[in-house]
Amino acid sequence: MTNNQETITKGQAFQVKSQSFEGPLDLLLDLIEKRKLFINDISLAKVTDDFIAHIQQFENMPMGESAHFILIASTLLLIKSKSLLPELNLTEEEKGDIHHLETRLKIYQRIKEASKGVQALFGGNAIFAQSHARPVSPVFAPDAEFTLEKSLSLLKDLIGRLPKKEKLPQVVVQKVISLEDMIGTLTQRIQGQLRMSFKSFAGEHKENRVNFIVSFLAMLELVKQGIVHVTQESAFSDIQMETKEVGVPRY
Amino acid sequence: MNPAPTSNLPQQLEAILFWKAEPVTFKKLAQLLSIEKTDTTEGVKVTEEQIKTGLIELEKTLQGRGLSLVQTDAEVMLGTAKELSPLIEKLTKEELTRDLGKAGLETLSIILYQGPISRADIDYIRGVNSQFIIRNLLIRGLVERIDNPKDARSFLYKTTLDLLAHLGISKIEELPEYDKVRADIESFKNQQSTDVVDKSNQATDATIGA
Amino acid sequence: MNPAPTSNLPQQLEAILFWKAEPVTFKKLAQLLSIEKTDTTEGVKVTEEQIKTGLIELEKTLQGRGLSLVQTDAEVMLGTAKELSPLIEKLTKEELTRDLGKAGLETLSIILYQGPISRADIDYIRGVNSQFIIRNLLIRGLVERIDNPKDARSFLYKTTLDLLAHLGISKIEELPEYDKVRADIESFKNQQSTDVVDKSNQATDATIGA
Repeated sequence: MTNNQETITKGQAFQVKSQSFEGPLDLLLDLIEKRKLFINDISLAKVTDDFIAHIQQFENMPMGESAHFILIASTLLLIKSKSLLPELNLTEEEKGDIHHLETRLKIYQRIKEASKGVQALFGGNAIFAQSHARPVSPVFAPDAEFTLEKSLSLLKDLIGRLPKKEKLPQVVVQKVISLEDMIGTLTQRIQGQLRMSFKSFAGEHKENRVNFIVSFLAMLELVKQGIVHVTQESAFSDIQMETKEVGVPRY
Repeated sequence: MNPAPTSNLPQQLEAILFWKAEPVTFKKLAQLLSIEKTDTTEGVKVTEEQIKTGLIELEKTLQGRGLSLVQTDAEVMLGTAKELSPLIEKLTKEELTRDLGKAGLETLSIILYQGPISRADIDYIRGVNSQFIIRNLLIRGLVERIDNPKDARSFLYKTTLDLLAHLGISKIEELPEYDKVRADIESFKNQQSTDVVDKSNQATDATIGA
Repeated sequence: MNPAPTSNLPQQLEAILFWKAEPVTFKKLAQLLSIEKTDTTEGVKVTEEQIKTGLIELEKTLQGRGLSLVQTDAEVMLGTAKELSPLIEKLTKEELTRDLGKAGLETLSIILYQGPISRADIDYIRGVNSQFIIRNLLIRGLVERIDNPKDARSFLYKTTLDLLAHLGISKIEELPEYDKVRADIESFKNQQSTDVVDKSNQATDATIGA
């Protein structure tokens, strides 16, 4: 069973390259739906490899966006690690991240489904407000509040609020940087677990399982390299942020 | 001199909405239809509840006619009947915008089914920065920004009457599966807080070669 | 696809007259409701006589409602019912005396410094849709609408001479920090246009109710 799925995924992952995704959740959902899976930790563990394979190709992606992908990748790595080594202890925060991801994906999936209905209605049989052709007979009626000083100060406020180029929010940058450490310690934790549980692996599947975990560790290493790439780039990359709401993303 | 406002409230509402030709809040309508007490006349106080009742009646008289109402929980607008959409579109000479783009459609759907909602929450659901797409929707008048009652530093985004009109629906509840979608999402959120995190038993399924 | 025009002619007339909100000739109505013959469909020819009959029917359905028809021997328009004119007077007065509000003052300031300017550009600078606000500024004689030399379908807005006189200036250039404000806004527009930002929203005039 597993072998079949692997083959199918590889074929699909190849096709997926040409598509564009709105973000990491869009990509993740696509991977899960292509395999006709429900959203849970099992299916997330299954698509982790595909997801990582995708972000490896994102060399040219703007820093802001690839950071979002890498943050999701880190949670997937936790899920995958846990699925390979059930003995692995996750912290409360890590468990929380996993659950958040599942919830977000479920909400996102439901919204995407609903959006098909929205698209079907949009502009189809619109209700029209009155056109603005209606002639007006203007009566000069100024507002005492409107003075030259007021006008200038309003415009200055407005100019101050215009969207500007700003650095990627500190929160995200820090998250990505700490991710590098996280993957480092995760590698150590898995290696540690592996040595401990090596003896307990059942004879028949022993080789198989060890090989698999070793290749997974190699993958962690690749992600780590990607993170280094991203954090280096962040020093000179800018992205746009809405001024009033900087620094509130929740992950 | 004025007739008692409650007797012909639907007519008065129709006239105001026609004349204003833009969304009018229930509050404003109540205010416009109330009459201040003077030395010679008794005042009349019209409540928002009476406005809502009047609008229900007006909606009935508009059945099968060329006009229809579009409303949210706070404001209302008069528009053409959606059955006559092709006819009016022919007059406008403008192509109706039908394409929103993937990001626009996603963001609009989130605001329709989950609004009023903060940008942080929209970003959380989409997993990406939605700043530009929200600005785009604001400029197009499809969504509007209101203050966040829980946090003075941020805003909430909600559906405009123009958006409902563009979708050809009179109320947001007419969206496909409106209640169902909201209930489902609510249950996903609750599940998260009540669920026991330890699922390691199931996770073994996904072991080797998964 | 269109229903036979005679079956629901009164509704169609009501929708057209509502949307136009100005006098329309019978001839024009007949023309708007006729459907040209194509290779695949039969055409439909509506006569002025049929329009007149349709209007008589429409008038009946408008009995006791907030709207009524105003007709001459050649044209017709939809207006508010005559018995509600005290209410409409109150509305007019209210519209002319109420505060412009922050959105109104902001929009007026942009038109003052940047005019003549299109609605799309106003929306773009403000980051929100301004259609209803501009209408109020027009009614109050604070701004006026001129044809857009670059696009026949849209208009440009500029401040009225009355407003300039009221502010005590004779030339726009006398506005405080005129050059600085214009340069700042200009640099924002240039910066945005060189970005990868999706500016499809510039086409706002083509959206709803514009």
